[in-house]
Amino acid sequence: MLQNLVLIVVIVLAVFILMRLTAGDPARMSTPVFASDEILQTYREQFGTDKPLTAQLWDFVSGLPKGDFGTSFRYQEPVFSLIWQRVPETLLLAFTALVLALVFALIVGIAGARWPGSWIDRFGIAASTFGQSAPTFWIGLMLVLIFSVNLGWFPAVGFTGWKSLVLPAIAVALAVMPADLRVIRASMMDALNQDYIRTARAFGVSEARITLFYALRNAALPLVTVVGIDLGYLLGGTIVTEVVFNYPGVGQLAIDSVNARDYPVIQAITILTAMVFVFVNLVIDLLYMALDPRIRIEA
Amino acid sequence: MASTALPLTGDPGASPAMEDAPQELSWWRDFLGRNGARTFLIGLFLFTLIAGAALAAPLITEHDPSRNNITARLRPPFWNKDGGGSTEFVLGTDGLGRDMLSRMLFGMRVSLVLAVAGLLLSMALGVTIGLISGLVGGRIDMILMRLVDLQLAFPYIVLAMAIVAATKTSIGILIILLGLAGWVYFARVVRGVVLQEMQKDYVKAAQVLGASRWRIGLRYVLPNVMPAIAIIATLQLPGLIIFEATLSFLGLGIQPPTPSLGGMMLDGSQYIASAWWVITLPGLAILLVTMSLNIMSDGLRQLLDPRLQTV
Amino acid sequence: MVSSLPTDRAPALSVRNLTTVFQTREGVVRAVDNLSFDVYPGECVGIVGESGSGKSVASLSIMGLIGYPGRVDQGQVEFGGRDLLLLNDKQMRSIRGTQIGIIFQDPLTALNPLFTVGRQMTDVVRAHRKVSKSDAAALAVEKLRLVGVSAPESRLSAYPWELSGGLRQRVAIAMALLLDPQLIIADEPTTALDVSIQAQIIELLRSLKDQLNFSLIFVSHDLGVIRSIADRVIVMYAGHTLETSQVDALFQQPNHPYTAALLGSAPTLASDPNQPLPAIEGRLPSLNNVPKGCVFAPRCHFSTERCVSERPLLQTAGQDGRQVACFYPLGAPVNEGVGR
Amino acid sequence: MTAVAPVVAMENVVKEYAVRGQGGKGTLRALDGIDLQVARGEIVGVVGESGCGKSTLAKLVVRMESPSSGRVLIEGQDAAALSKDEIRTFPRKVQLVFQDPYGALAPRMTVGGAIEDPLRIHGIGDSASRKAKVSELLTLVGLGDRLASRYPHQLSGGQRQRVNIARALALEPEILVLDEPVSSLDVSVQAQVLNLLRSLQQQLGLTYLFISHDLRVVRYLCQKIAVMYLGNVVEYGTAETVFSRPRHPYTLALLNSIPDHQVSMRDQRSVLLRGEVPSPIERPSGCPFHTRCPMAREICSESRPMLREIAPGQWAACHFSEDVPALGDQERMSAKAP
Repeated sequence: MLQNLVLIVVIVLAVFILMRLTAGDPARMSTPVFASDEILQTYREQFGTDKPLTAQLWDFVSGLPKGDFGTSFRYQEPVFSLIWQRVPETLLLAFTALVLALVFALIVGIAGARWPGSWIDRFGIAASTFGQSAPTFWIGLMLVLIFSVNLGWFPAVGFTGWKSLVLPAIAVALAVMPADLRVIRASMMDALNQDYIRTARAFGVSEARITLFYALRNAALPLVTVVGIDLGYLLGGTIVTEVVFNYPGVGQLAIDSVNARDYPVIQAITILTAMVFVFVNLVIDLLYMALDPRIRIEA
Repeated sequence: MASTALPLTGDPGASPAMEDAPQELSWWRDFLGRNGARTFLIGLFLFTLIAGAALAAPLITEHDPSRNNITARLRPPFWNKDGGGSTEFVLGTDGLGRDMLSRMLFGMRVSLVLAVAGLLLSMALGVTIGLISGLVGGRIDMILMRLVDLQLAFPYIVLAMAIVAATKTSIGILIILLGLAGWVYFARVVRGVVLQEMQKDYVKAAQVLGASRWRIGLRYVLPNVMPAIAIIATLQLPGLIIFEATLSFLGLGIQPPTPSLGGMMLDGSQYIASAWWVITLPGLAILLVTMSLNIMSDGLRQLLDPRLQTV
Repeated sequence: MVSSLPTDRAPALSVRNLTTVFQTREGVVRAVDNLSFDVYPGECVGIVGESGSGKSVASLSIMGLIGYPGRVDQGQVEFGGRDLLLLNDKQMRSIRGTQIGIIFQDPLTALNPLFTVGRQMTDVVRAHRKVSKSDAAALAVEKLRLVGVSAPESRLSAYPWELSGGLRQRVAIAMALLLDPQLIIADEPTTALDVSIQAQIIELLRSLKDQLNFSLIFVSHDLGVIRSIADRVIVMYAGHTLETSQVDALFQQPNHPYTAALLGSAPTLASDPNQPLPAIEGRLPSLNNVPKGCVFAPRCHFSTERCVSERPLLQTAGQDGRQVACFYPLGAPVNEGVGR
Repeated sequence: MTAVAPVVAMENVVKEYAVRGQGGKGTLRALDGIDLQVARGEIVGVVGESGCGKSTLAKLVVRMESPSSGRVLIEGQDAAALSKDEIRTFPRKVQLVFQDPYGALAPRMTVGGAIEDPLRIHGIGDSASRKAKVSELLTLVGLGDRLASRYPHQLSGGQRQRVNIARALALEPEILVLDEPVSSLDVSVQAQVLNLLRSLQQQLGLTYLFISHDLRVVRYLCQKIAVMYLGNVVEYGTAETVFSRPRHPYTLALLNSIPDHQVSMRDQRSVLLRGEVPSPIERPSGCPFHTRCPMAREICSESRPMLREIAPGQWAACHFSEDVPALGDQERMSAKAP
């Protein structure tokens, strides 16, 4: 827990300093190229970037406990509500993609471990090699080309209902699925090779029960871990996919903010992401404990 | 001792063939007979083909990849004769009438050079950090691994975008970005293997023989880390190619007029309804090269994983 | 103990010409080659051999537990009037655990670490009988008590790794006994244990066998362990049966040079510390390259050209169903220095 | 215990490890005050069941671990108080052979490389003389020097253990600690390695500390025996006396537990030890063995018996050593067994 807190503090500082040191002057981005120094100065005062770095940092940090992430330079709105408006869409996309990827990976991975070399196993390996090899944005573009432009089944851009979710979710799922599938298949194979599986077999426990109950229970541990790792792919994939589909989520906002040097928004997004990461990892630790009694003892 | 279900574990060295036959002569046949050897060779062959074509781009195509030709805009590939395709522009032209094939070849060249440079950087960084972390342990290990977690904590692409947007894109910056993208995987895996190996008796034996920590690390442990490094490298390279393309697609990578695969697709996305090939073909090119690397990596993993070699 | 072959009864298990092969990179190897033996009711047959002798593969083959890349190539395993090798998966499953029980070498890996002892035992009961969970648990408690586990009720909620090695193996034995099988196969059941615990487990198996009258196949690499429990012994080497005999006859007067040499090379408390051990020179053959003639010929002191070129078959030698696969079987007792 | 100045001496050695386990932190006492002396040229066997501390003892002698208290003296020098130079040359005095011959060899190092490396570490000889030494060592352990270019996975178990022995001998140590060196080998191969160890000891005048769980092997190879139980030496003496007339009930029980292939089942009536070894984290009070001892009386749970000389050349840590029945005369003892 303490480690996680330290982690978040380090992220806050790193993001803050990195933004201030490397990024250009946000005032210049918001004003015409030929703006005078006075105009630039007013903008800087308005943004708060005229103050020394330490003061800016203090302003920023002191607002955090109140949930105040500052005000967007570009929209002149509280950053938190700006992000919050877009969270549901992004969550929806990420969650749908994760479920799609997991369901596919579970079915194909278990079948592949049970019957290695079978058609379903080979299909799974091919699909995951494809997902690993193709850039997510290109998969998005191809989906648009086929299903929107040529077939007209789904809308190409924006968010107008569940149909807008289908193509982006598939694109993100394809980015996440390969890692899941590999881990599930490998850990299932490993579990099926354990002595206690042979024991269960030797005592006449049915194959279905052995696979779905004995082995899967043991394979569930690495699976939980992989979901944690998925998070990175998931968020990365979501950002790119949102751009391709012009999907109104947090990823879009992040890219727009990068281009506009809208520090407070970028800061807030990275910090919130880190918090989500920490939270998910906490859940994973708890899940581990629930799944493996050996860990319960050690904790 | 007790035997296991597999009868072959008993005494692997005992066959007279092993004792007397000159092993060097048959190593190639032996190699081909191993799990994953064929897969690896197929991947290697494909990759060499593509990389060779990209590196020899000026010899293959006569078109200047950057020369606009307004009279020959959006020509389809040669097989679409009705749409105006011809063998002059084998794979058609883009929105500015530039030859797709030569742009793809030159773009691939840039991609590969960048990705390989990034890979070498991340390998050097990651292996060093992983080794230090695993060998030294303690506080230093904890700090380094926190650093790894930190990088994994948020999508790297946001950070990369911020840096690129702030510092003006240059080849150097891009290589550094790519290098920083991959080191965590090397560091993690190398550290893991080192820690695992350090538990083994041969390391303890070396300690008892008086070997220093660094001697043990470099002479005894490092050779066992090599397979893992090779596998990660073949896995990371396609990842870096895709990452570079993604940055270029977002307009943050290689800047025009230098051709890049990601940039081609960014340009092409405005013609998605009229000229499918402008976005499709560069993606396919990436797919081919990354797929060949992933196949290679698969084969390598089977080749180098001793557990898979029993059958 | 049974000292002569109980031929008046039908065998509980009859194995004929069992051959199990494994597919390897170098080709097909025969892990068990033409194994035949009978187990009579209430009898303990010991299978003894070193690594790669095929003793464990044989026991797994009987249970139909050989998986890819191995398979049973030929033979019959007659049990309860049926050939087990001809049964389909479902029929075989109904026999495992109910009519044949098995005990594995390492109870730590043989028991599922994520399930409690009770869960694993009741699972076995409920795989074969339509009983309630509490009835199944009651049966588990009964068998745990039978094998001398103290406070059996409370052990049901323990995980295998929470138990000591000896207790774990007792749980594994209780599991094998759950549904009162006629035959129990024990594959190196004491190898992972300390000597004092090993003695307890052997004593336990002996008394259970006398009490419940099941047949026992006991696989071990340890000659002393085999002598302390088996009625009859099969000596295996590189997949082949070299000798079978009543237990005392085998140890007092081994007929096969390998048996004799093995007995000689294993130190006992009575071995003379001032004499070098009569070791068997050379090493175990790889199954990829089993000698063409007698499998032991390359290491045998008595081998002749015939031994190298021709494989001796298992032939009856003496009384009590004693068999030996050797052209020049030994006659003198081991104590008079047959090893070399 | 020995008149000659010992090459290895342990003086009241205690080794504790902090452990985290069920119910929080605790202290695992692996060695509980060991006194042991090994004279030059002796083969001393240390036997006991798993968890008795015999492997920890081996680690202390080769300086892989240092004692929590007490002293380990190698040739009279405290192993924990060596100068930098002495630490560097220490491996040339004491070497270790591991149980698992495969795990003890680096998988990607040739046999020759593995044997040569200690010579390089200690800067012994030039490249040519080291190569000569390697082939000499390989011959010494009964392997041909063409094996030098092989990798461990190409060797059989017996060959691997011979390589390990050759490597341990490369630095020409006087003391060889052998930690279960034959217990992972097949019976027929085990005999070969035992014979090799014996002839090496005689040829080179080595001192062996031979750790094993197998009393039969120890009986065959060793001149002196230390029987360990729960971190204590409970009996010590010449192999002959200890095995023919044990003076500690644990030794007697161990001897009785060994299944002997020369004794018919009908004649094997072992006195079984009750229960299992207690946890070294929660050690019993008094005599560590009293929880399982068929002879235990009240005093055994109260006061801990010290190692005392029962007969010439034989020490035992038991209040009732004199009452321990002779081998084969166990009626008195088993009568008390439950």
